[in-house]
Amino acid sequence: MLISDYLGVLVLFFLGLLVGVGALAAARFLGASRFYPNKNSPYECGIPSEGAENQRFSVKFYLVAVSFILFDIEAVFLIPWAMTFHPLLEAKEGLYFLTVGFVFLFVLTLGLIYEWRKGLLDWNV
Amino acid sequence: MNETMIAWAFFAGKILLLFGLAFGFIAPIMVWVERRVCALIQDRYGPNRVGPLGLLQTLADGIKLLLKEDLRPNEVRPWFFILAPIICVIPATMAFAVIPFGPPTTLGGLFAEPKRLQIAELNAGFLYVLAIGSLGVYSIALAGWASNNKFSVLGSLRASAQMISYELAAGLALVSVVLLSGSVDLVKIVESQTYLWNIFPGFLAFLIFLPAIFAETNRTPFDLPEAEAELVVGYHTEYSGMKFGLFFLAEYVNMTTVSALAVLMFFGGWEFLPFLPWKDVGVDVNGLIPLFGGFSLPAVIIPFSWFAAKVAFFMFLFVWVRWTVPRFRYDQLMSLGWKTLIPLGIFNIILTTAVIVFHRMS
Amino acid sequence: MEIQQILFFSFAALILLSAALVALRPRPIESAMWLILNFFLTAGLYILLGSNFVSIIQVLVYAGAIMVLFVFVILLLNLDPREFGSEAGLPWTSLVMFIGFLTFIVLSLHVATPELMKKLPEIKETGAGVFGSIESISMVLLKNYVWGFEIAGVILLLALIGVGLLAYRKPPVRARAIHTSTTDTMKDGGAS
Amino acid sequence: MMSVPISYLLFLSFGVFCFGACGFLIRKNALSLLICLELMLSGVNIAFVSFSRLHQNEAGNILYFLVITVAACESAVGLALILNFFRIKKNIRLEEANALEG
Repeated sequence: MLISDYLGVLVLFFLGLLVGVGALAAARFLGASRFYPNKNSPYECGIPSEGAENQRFSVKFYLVAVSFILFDIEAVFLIPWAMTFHPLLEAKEGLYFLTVGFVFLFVLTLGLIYEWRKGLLDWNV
Repeated sequence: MNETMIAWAFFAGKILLLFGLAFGFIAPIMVWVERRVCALIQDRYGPNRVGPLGLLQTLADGIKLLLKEDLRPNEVRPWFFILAPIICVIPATMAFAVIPFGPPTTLGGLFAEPKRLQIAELNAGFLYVLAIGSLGVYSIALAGWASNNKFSVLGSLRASAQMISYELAAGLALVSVVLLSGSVDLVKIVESQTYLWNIFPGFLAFLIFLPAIFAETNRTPFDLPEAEAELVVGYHTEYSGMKFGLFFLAEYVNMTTVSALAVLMFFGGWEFLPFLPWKDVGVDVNGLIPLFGGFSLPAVIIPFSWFAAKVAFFMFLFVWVRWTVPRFRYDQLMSLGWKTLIPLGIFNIILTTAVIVFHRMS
Repeated sequence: MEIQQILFFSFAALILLSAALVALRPRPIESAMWLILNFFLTAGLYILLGSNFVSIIQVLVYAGAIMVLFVFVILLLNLDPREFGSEAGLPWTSLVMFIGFLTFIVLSLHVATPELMKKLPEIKETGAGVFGSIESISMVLLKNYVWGFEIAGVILLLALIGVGLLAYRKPPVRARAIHTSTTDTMKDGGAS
Repeated sequence: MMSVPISYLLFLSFGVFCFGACGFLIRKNALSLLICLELMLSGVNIAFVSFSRLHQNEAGNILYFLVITVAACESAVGLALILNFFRIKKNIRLEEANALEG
């Protein structure tokens, strides 16, 4: 039975939800309430908030995220490849396996080299 | 009791054991261990007043967190601010569904055939842990965005960029484990290293994996997002009371999960010693250990305890490193991830295939 | 009704609900959060369909990578409402929703034929394992669809180059010499 | 296992796709637009995986992999375009993307 294997995942999801919501609800009911307005001011090391609140950040972070998703998908494709290693080696098709995988890894490496040469990986320029 | 009842009881028992251990035992004990070890390294006493050796300190802290006022600063985005800590706990809880904590066993003859000590037997194995682990980024990103504070946003951007970079490195290291073991199923991976632990052919992979798990759990030397000297405490600057407590709890649960993953992937899981598995020592995992008074325990408790000891060692390593290794600078962190670990990961995959093919040919 | 049918209908209802919320919530972050939920529910649907590996990849890639990128950009731009622009007016919205509904009806009528109303067959073993398992999908991918496998790598490389050309700006010389902060804003530090 | 007809799955797929398409047409900010595009691709994926299940053939599942590859590339390049648009216009309102208007 396939679906029952996932029952544990579902149970754990609800347990996690229970812990999260339960702890916050308990804190809400049990917690002290000695409120004064300054408690709710944004944290700024004690001084009033300065500067633009919605400042923009470096586009470098975006480049990191893009590199991550593209390489992540390549890693996801490498896992099926790695899974077939032993069966294909048994079937005496090791050469085919190596060619396919190394071409893919070569393309992956080209991407990495491109990023490196272009300076996308240098953080602090 | 008929068979279905036993099966359900077994299922519930597995969940209760892991869930109880992670939230009720490991996380509180680790908080205490962390403070005591820190004190030991810094030549202080550490918490020693509440209970024997200060062991009840965590309980006291928990009660304190519960009794704190539930603050919600004016500038925050209301729903997402509460959502972030909840999202943080859920993946941490879900991630250990596929972690096996002992060999498949009949529990001393209770079952006709060996059953796995694993909450969910998924086909995709450790990929599930990676998938669920990658969701931790959301809680951090949301926490920063919802706080609407410049320290929080910068801290969460840093934390998420760091987590995703090192997740990639960990993924590449694990591809070579799949090459070595020929499976993604954690039980099969452990069975494939009965004699030869993956740490020997996959030492390079482990060298990539270790910093990656440190960075993924945002622990020193990679705790840049929290860098209290420059960013207050990063993404949870605005969080206090129990909301902060949930982030804190999830960090320790995540540490447990990744430590267990490292043990299962590279250190033979519950096996005794490299080249010397339990069955060569004479321990039958399906047998019983007689105790006094006619009682007996399933022998699977021995490999389980051994596995727990290995995980505990890794947890200790986390604490030890935290108080001895200085923090990286952010550009060093990024260049370690992208310019060292990831090229090394690709090289390692090629090396591993070459080693296995060479081994087969000879 | 069997348990699988109940599960299917509840998943389907939730998927449609979250899809509607993705399309209609005003702020991008809300759309993104509902879309993440939608992807999770879709992963659940794939489990019901027996495609285990696909469901894990759905969570790993869609929810864990692609949506992270969206959330990242939302975080990075940190927009306030006037930068989103106004929403479309009610006439246009209702017209579009009406046409969308008509399209849905037409498409649905097209597949509501008796031979497509038969129940799905039982899951079988394929050559290399149960249908939808990682073993089976890997084997077929590597054996029969190896060009797809290679071309996926090339597409990703091209996307990487595209993003490199679009988003990367050479840092100003001033920044390279003295300034080592990571908080250069896009307004002055990023653009040259 | 799953005792529903293929047409129900296709209804679901069409539903998700149509919601995505409607969202694509009514939204006026570029980020929501891309999010709706992802929703459309997700609707297509449901159809692929369902057909794969119908014919007990892995081809649909493999097509799913290629679709997510394309979806990732599309969102990466699309978001890079949005960032560039933002750099020039200081907002992401699509009404302002009118430089080509005659």
